[in-house]
Amino acid sequence: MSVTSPAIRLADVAKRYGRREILAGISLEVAPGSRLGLIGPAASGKSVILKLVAGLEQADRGRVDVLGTELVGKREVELGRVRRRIGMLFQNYALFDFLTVERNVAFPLEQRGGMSAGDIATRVAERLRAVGLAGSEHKLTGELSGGMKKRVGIARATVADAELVLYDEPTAGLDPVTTQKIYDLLAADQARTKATVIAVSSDVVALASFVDEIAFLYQGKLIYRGPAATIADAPDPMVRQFVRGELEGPLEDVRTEAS
Amino acid sequence: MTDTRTTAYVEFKGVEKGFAGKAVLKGMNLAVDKGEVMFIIGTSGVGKSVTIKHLIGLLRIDAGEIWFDGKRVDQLPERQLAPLRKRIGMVFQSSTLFDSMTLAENVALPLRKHQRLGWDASIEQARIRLAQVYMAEHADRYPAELSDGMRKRAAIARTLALEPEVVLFDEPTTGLDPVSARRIDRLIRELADKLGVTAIVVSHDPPSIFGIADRVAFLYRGIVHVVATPAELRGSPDPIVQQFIGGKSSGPMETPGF
Amino acid sequence: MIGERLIVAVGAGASRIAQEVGGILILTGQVLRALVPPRIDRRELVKNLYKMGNRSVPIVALTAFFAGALMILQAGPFVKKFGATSLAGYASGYAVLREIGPILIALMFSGRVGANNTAELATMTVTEQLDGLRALAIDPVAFLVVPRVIAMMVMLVVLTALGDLVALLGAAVVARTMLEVDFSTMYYSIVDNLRPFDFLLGVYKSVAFGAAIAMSSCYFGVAVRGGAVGVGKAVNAAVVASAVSIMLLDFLLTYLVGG
Amino acid sequence: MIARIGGGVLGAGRAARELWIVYVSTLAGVLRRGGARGELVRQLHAIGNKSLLFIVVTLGFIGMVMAYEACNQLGRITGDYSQVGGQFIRLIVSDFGPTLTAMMLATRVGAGIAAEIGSMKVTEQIDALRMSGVLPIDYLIVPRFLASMIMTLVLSVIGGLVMFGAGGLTAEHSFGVNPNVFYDFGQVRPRHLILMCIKGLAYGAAIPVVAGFCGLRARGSSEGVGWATTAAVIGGSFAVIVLDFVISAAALFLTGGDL
Repeated sequence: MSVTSPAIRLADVAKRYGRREILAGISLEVAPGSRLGLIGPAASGKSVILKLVAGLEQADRGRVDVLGTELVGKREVELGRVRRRIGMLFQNYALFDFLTVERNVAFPLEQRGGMSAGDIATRVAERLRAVGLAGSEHKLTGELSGGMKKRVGIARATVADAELVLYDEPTAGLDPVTTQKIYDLLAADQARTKATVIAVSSDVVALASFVDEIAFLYQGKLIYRGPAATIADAPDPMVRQFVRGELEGPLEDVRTEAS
Repeated sequence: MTDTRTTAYVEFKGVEKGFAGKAVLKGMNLAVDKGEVMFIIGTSGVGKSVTIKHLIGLLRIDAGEIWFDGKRVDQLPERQLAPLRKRIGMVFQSSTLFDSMTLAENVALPLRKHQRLGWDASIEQARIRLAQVYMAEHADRYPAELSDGMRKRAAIARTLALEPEVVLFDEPTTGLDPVSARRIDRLIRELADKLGVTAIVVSHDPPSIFGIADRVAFLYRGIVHVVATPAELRGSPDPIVQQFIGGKSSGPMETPGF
Repeated sequence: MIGERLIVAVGAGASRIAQEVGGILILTGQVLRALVPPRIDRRELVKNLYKMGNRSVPIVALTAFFAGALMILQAGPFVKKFGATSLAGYASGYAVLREIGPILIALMFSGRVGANNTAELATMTVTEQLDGLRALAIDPVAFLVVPRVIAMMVMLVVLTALGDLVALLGAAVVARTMLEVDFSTMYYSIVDNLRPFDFLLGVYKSVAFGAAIAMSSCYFGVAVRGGAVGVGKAVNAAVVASAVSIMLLDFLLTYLVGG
Repeated sequence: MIARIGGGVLGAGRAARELWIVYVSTLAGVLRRGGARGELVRQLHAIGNKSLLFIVVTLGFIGMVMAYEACNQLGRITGDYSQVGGQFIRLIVSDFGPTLTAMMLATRVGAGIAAEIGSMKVTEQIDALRMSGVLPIDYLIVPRFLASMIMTLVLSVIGGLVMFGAGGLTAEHSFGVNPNVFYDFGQVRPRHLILMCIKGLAYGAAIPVVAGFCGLRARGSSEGVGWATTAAVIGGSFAVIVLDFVISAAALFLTGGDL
């Protein structure tokens, strides 16, 4: 066990939507600066774990300890203080459609305070250059292509040099080349900030090149966790079947009730 | 250049299409033979889905010609598209099932509308179609209760209900987990082998492309850059093709969707 | 300068309204053409009749009851000042049957059923379900729009007739409790002074209101642009268009027919 | 059946409680001066200017129809039109002005706010706000709450005058009522003006809170936005009717009935 305390610790966390138990007792630890990937069939609770860690959802049972603070039971204002140390890239971008590209990226810094307008402007300009969007500062987010929206989302998630960055399906629906370009951006940023990362994705091959470890979630339980490089040959037969996309195997058709 | 005599079953000749002043297809040519599984691949944002929507008149081309079974179809008025759409089916990326109907009712809809089948007869036919896609036991469930992969299989069953000769697939495996994706691939392959259906599949999913394609058309910068079998594609010296297959971010390839 | 921007804004507004009215008329033409050889999907019609009726009865009944009560509250001072209790029924009944009943019920119907219908159609359009129908060689106007237009028109007429009766009941109850006017006086005051035509005028209006609500509701549903944001804007536009056309039609019908 | 009704009542109870929480949080937000700089001005424009034409048109028609019906009704009994104008403006100030204006605003502004906040919720922009430590109610609902209260009162005055003016034209055109007789403000007492302010502010407060509440509860994707917009229109209109009834009844009670 590393000397420093874990950046994130989930202890026997459970969460249910109506009749369905989405998470049935998840225990998980992530060391500071390390990168964990979450994979699993659709609606297996991957994104819910991200929302719990970001304090956007409350667990029904168990403890959620993020960056040294226990989130379960905290009020919205206290959660706000922890969230400011977390960057999040949402699956469908969640860009503010009433703000320009520049204002979107500047928003976290403006709300956190403690920075002059000048410093914010230079920080935002640097971030937009890093994601190759210099020159699109004054566009409204509605006018951008899917890829460009994704990059604005990345710039906004990383502008405040957060200690923890959460990625929800960062490359959903993108072709292999564009996917790799996105992961290049994520890797460059993580190398710079040494932030702890949790990334959820259904594109296992591309994800494996970005994270150190991968955890496999199935029907609300953490079935396996191991190094990303060897995920295709994982000892667990269900993980192997899932990663290799084999038709026959222990995984049966997963049913999802509408949440 | 365009020869009037055409042997291909489906053919795009010099097709051009632009949106709000931005040209997407710039003189695209493609010939598809009967009973073949033809993949149309390329990066996001290159206009793959747009291409197949022209075949059944959901979009109108700006210039060029589209031929099907020896007849030109790109100028048909809306009223005359119905017969064409019964011979060419389409499965959308978002499955487009009606949430207010069960799977059986969804699949029975085209039968009820076109084959004058009574309610019970069409439901009974629908169950047979659902069995073909291994979804018989979910016939009375509602789409919202099922996973994306299962919804996609039901959508395929509905498209098969009218026994089309050609089926268009718009990114059938995108967003699905690996296992569901391979189940869809197997279904598409079975269509062609068992039912002799011609399948035109828009995709950028390597396991699908190299798993079930007979031939692959590589769409790049508005034209068909190369048409080849998967094996030829893998061995192709073309740096752009190699970058796409390897999924490498560095290389000469432009990615409009990035 | 301000004047110039104002003119441009008014011009843009005017052209947008003209485009919308044009769109609604085109859709009306398509609906009528789909009715000529009546190929209506009976199951869709029945499903919509049930759904729209069942969903709007409670809200329309409550609205009508309050409308009746409000009319008595307005007539109250008259009755008190001139001691004309025998006129209470007539005063409130007149306004309810000819004006307030049909307008308020149509507004609530437009809000409850019209907005929901627009939202449903807009969601189907945005998720490519209309293209899905076209790909199955099924005409979306004949299959989806026509049954909904008929169902909405039939339902509004039925609800207006029922609503008027509930409104009179509301008036009688408030008259009894607040103004000590007993039920029999109210009954005779209504029956003696009001002519059947007063009731029929309200029903004629509800036919016109029904058509206006149905056509604008369906048009904005089918003509939606953009994702979830577009759905919100479409519903907003449909509700506004319905409200304006209800007032316009009420004015025309009152002047031309209301003699 | 009982379960359904029970469920409905329970659901309504929970919704009412949550709505009350949103209302209280909005008031708290006002004290904390929530909302970005300049947002109040933007909302005043969004709610005020954009609704001006809509209110003038709709209330103009209502004014004409009400005057026409009042004269028509009186014609059947006394034929003495001397009191019509005076009573009409008294009713407009004490009730129809604010109430009908608010009914229209509930349609236009309520649907607009719910559509905007609803689409932000389903595209996860609300979660993005919370990630920057921002309280959504402070940032989104407070500016709309203040702007709506101010604008509902202002538009009630404008709407009331438009109704009165249009009514006068109709009375003169169709029934030959002399404008000097019709435009008689003598009957308007200070208490009527107070009543108008109370109603205008009450409606102006209720509409954005109900709409914001519905928007924040939107779930799913585009159909969630549709639901939110529909619920806001119905909730807003219904709140206006109930508030009107409660305030009018209370005024009637306090003033011993000679309102």
